[in-house]
Amino acid sequence: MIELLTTKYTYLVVVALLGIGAYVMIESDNFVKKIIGMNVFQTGIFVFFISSAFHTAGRSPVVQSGGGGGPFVSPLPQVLILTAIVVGVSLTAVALGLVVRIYERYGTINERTLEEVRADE
Amino acid sequence: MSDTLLPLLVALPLLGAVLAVAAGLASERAAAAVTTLVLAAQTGLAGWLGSQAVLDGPLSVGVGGFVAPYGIELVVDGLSAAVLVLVAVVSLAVLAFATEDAPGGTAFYAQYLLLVTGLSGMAVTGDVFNLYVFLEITGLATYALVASAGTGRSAVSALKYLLFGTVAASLYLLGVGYALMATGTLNMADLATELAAAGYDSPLVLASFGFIVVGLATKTALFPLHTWQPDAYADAPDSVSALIAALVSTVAAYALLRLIYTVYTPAFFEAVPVARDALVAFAAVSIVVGSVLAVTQSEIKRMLAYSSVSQYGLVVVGLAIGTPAAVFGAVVHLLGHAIMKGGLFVAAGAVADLTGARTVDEYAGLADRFPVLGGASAVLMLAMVGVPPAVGFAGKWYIALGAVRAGSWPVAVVIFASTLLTLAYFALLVERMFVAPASESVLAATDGGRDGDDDTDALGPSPPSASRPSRRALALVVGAAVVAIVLGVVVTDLGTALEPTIDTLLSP
Amino acid sequence: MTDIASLRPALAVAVAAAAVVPILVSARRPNLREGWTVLAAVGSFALVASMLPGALDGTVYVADFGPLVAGVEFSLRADPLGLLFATVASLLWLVTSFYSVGYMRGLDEDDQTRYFAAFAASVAAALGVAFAANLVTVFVFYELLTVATYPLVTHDETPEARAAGRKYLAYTFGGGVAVLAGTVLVATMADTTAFTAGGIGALANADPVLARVAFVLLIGGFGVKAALMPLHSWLPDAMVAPTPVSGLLHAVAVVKSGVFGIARVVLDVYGVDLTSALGVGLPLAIVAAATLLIASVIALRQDNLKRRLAFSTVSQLSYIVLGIAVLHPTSIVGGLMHIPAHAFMKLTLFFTAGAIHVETHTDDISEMAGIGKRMPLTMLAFGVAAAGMAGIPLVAGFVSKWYLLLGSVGAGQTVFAVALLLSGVLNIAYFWPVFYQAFFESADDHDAKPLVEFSLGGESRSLLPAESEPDPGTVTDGGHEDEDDHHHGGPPAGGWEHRGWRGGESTWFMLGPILAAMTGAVVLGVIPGTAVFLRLVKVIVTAATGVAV
Amino acid sequence: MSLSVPVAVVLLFMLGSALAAAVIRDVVGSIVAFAGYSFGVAVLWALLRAPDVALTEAAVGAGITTVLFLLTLARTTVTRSDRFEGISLRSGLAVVAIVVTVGATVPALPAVGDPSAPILAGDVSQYYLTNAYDQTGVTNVVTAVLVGYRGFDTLGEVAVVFAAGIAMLLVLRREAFV
Repeated sequence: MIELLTTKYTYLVVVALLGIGAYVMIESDNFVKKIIGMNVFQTGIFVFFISSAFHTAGRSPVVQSGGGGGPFVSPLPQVLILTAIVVGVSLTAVALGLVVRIYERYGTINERTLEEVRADE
Repeated sequence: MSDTLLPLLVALPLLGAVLAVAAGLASERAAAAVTTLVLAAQTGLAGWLGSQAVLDGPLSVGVGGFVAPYGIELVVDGLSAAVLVLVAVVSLAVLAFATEDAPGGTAFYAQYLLLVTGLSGMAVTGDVFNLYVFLEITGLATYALVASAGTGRSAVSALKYLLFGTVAASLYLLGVGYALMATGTLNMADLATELAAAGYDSPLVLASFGFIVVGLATKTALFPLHTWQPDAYADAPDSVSALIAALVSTVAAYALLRLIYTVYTPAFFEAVPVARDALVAFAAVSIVVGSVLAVTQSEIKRMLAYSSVSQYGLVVVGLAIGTPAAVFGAVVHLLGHAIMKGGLFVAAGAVADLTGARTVDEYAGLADRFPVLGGASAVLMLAMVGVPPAVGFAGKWYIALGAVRAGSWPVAVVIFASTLLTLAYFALLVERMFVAPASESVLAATDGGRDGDDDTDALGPSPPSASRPSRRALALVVGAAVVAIVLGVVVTDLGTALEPTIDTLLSP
Repeated sequence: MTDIASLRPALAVAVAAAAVVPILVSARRPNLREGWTVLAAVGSFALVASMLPGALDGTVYVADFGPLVAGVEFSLRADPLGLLFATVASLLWLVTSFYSVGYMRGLDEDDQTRYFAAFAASVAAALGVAFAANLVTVFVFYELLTVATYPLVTHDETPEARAAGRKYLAYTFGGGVAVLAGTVLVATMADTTAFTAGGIGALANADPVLARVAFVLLIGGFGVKAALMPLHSWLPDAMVAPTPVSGLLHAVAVVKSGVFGIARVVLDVYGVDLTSALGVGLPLAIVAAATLLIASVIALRQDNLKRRLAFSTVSQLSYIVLGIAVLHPTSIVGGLMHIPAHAFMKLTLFFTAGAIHVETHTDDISEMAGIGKRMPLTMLAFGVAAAGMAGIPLVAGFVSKWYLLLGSVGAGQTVFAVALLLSGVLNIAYFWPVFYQAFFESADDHDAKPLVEFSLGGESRSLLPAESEPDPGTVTDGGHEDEDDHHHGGPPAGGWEHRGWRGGESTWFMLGPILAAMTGAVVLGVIPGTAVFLRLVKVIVTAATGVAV
Repeated sequence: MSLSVPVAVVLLFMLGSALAAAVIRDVVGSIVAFAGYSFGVAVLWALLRAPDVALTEAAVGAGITTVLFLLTLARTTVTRSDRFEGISLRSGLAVVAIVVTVGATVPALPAVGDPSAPILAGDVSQYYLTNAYDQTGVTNVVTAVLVGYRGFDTLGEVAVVFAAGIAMLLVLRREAFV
């Protein structure tokens, strides 16, 4: 257990972040908070990738010709996450746009209130 | 030489979306025209490249001259060719209906093309992370198109879909992360060898498989991960329902097939039989529960949506069983379901435009008033039930044959029973349409009606204006019915065309 | 046997199927529409008949259309067994076409176009079942037959008809699923589903348990349409359909497609020897024997004439199944011979029931006292056909039952012979009262029927409505007011009027077909060897069992 | 690398702020906590030698996303509350399911910073490090891979942003386009 804590620490945090994200998405009845939960969930996965790229003695991957100057951390997961972050923010933007739309329509961003409003429709 | 044109399959609709926005500055009709032209070109391109892939073997290219596994590889084999052509043809066909049914607007057309971009990208990519990117493009476009109905209801459904879809895609991404962690590579072909080297029973490989399957199964809408889907289908504009019901889950299921057999390979199932059994059981439950839920629906579009839950269960059962016959059956049913379900959603949209009828009860007497529309819908429904010689039968035959050959008896029973389960909800609708007294909305849509005792003019202004189905919608529904039958008749030719691909996929 | 490539089997199916289009197109011109029906019926009968001489000489016409699914050809093959069924179906379709015109117009029914179109489609599917060269092709047409007959069952569009339609779909599609499952099993075990006289060789080497399961699935699946008990209950309910439908489809085409399927499975898929070796023939024979007895007893209790006929059908179909299941060459001859025999007789009976309905709106036997005065020719035909059903000589039923008896005794299964004789008695018991009612009783002095009402000795009472009551049922021509009220039949005040023997009782559109079908039944009974069917049956049995009968 | 003090502190800060964002019912408070969390993530990535990603996360995650959240609040409604979220059976089960399934794989993961892990030692990463400069002329391998080797992903990324923009038009400015 101690060994787990000292060598796999970021992954343990990832597990916690995924749990927290899922919890908020299910538990909160406020759409904005659900979207916060979604973001926490996603960044949890990003942390997973970036941790996997880490090299204890590595430097950030800025190289000279022929790849000298290492060792480096792996550039690949970092590239993926750069893309994924942009995807994530795009999704967040659209989700929030939908929330605004729902508010314009129903006057609420609360899931439970919304259900009551729609039941009266 | 045609290899180098593969990126065009993605670039063309993407560029088209930009062009559509530009044209939209001039007029909305210009945007629609650009969209039509782009999709026609896409159909031609997909058809040409697809036929090349089927005739001369798989095409592949490293984008930008960077070779796999370092660059991103695009691959078109028989299977992706079939999906590409399906995407292009269906989106072009549904566009004909969308231009008269959907909210329209430049943004709508641009988003429509972006959806095609995402779907085509998913079909052609040979890289698991690249697949994630296209999965998200597809997702974003779909959420927006669902919400384009403009109603509050559609916005809520779209948001629900977005939350589910994002979690699903994130789980897929997590699965990719595990695979990357185990192998250090992202190229599908490369992953296949590296995963074998890492050992199929390694916890990392198992976790990657589990997360990828759960993620894609959510996108495919298998029970119990389907809960976003009925709302999304029901609340989207009718043409969008037709488009996404025909394509979005279909391509997700294709991705599942692609990953299972190209990346994990049949050897994975050999090494970890419990993975296969779990997937089969999961899908079998989906078949049964989806049908039961479909029977309990009163709204047509929701019924069709739950029907999809059940039908994709059948597809996934086929691909999980993994004998050549079953996998071919899954592919046939995947393509056939897209055609049939797309046609049925167009029919539902046309009926709603015509009569305002949206529930099973309101469909009563429909076929008497609109015999061609009703007849073609009935053909599609019976095809879905699996009445030969339509394509629904062909898919079911191969999947069942595969299940029996594999000796999976309980699954075989579920597959056979699925006929009756499907019948349970479609027979009800056929009966309403053909042999029940006309409902008020149907009566209102026609002048007086045969019985003549209801003076429909007295019912006041009825929402629908047209008294006959639009020619385009009618052509689409009839066309879908014809294609569903023709596809069933030529299924062996399809089998010959896809045989090398499936053999390659399933060779250990 | 020599196979000859020929489009004729396919054309026979295609002509009937293609008729759907002109029928739908000429919806507004009834005479033209019915012209198409008759034309198609003549055409497909001519095509079928043209293949008969060849079939007797051992020529088989085959139309091959390439693969349907991998390893299975979509192929139509006019072998003797197929021709037997096809000849019956197409010939009787022609007869029924005329009758349909009389019946539908006589009742001024709605949706006549849909009716005639679905009818043509049903016959096309039945012919497809007859000519299908393998199990998968049979399945294709078997399912299409279900679909095509559905609109006919629900024709009335009443809640009752819709309920019957639902039941019909559930039962027959359920049967279809079983057939499909059995077919898949056979395809897996034998790598082929093509019919082979004497059975598919590879099946003999298959796992016997699987082979039995497949047998049960196939027989169970076809047994639904063949109305084997306990899978029969859709059939009596389906009697809400118009009478020509009950007559041709629910006595000839649809139910016979089930029986025919069983014959195919026993003779051409498993073969007599393997069926016997697997020990599945005897249970099937027991089910059939039980069905024929129980259904006869139930028939006794039915007052509605069409329902009584329906249970009679259930019973008679089991004769055929029993004959096949006994697995003795002679009994198989009897069973197969009963396919045309029963078809002609039962069609006659249904036609008479329909004629009574059209002319007098009477459906219940208890209201038919003395109706022989009103409809003498019709009821005479009824009597002849009923006699044949009971197995009285000179009518078709006698010939087939004779072979059945011989076969059962020959196979050493005398118990089935006893069942057959007992059922003959029951047949008389449920048909005789009808005939007796019609000719020997009158509306104002009639005996209660002891076997129906269980009041021994009977009692005399009058059926006539009280004089003061205005009678809604006195409708012999002109429209009828209310379809749902089926108690408006029965004799008019003052009893049935007397009509002559020269056709005054009805239109020749109905009388002609009735007499034609009756004549067919008699011809089959008097000169079975000259009429083509018995020769055909003997060719079939010789090929299937290797024993010349 | 075994756990260093700065990393431990950042991780704890992340966990704390994420938890705060989760349980605070007050939406504004939750957004503030989330912004803090994003900032923590950015710092963690800087510590893990991913400066480009850290910078993007600081700008996009902590910056743009927070602004978007606040803009949304401005256009909708602010729910103030001084209570905390509860826990239901549904969310409890989901959390347990995720923690158990993902947690079960943690022991099998290579240790953080283990140079022999396939991602680091694998052919693909090493190929990038060795050849990126020669083939693309860019010293930052992350950039080289982003726009070169995996340029197609980046095209897709652009498409995502484009799609999001169009989506906003469809969702919010519908009236202007119909």
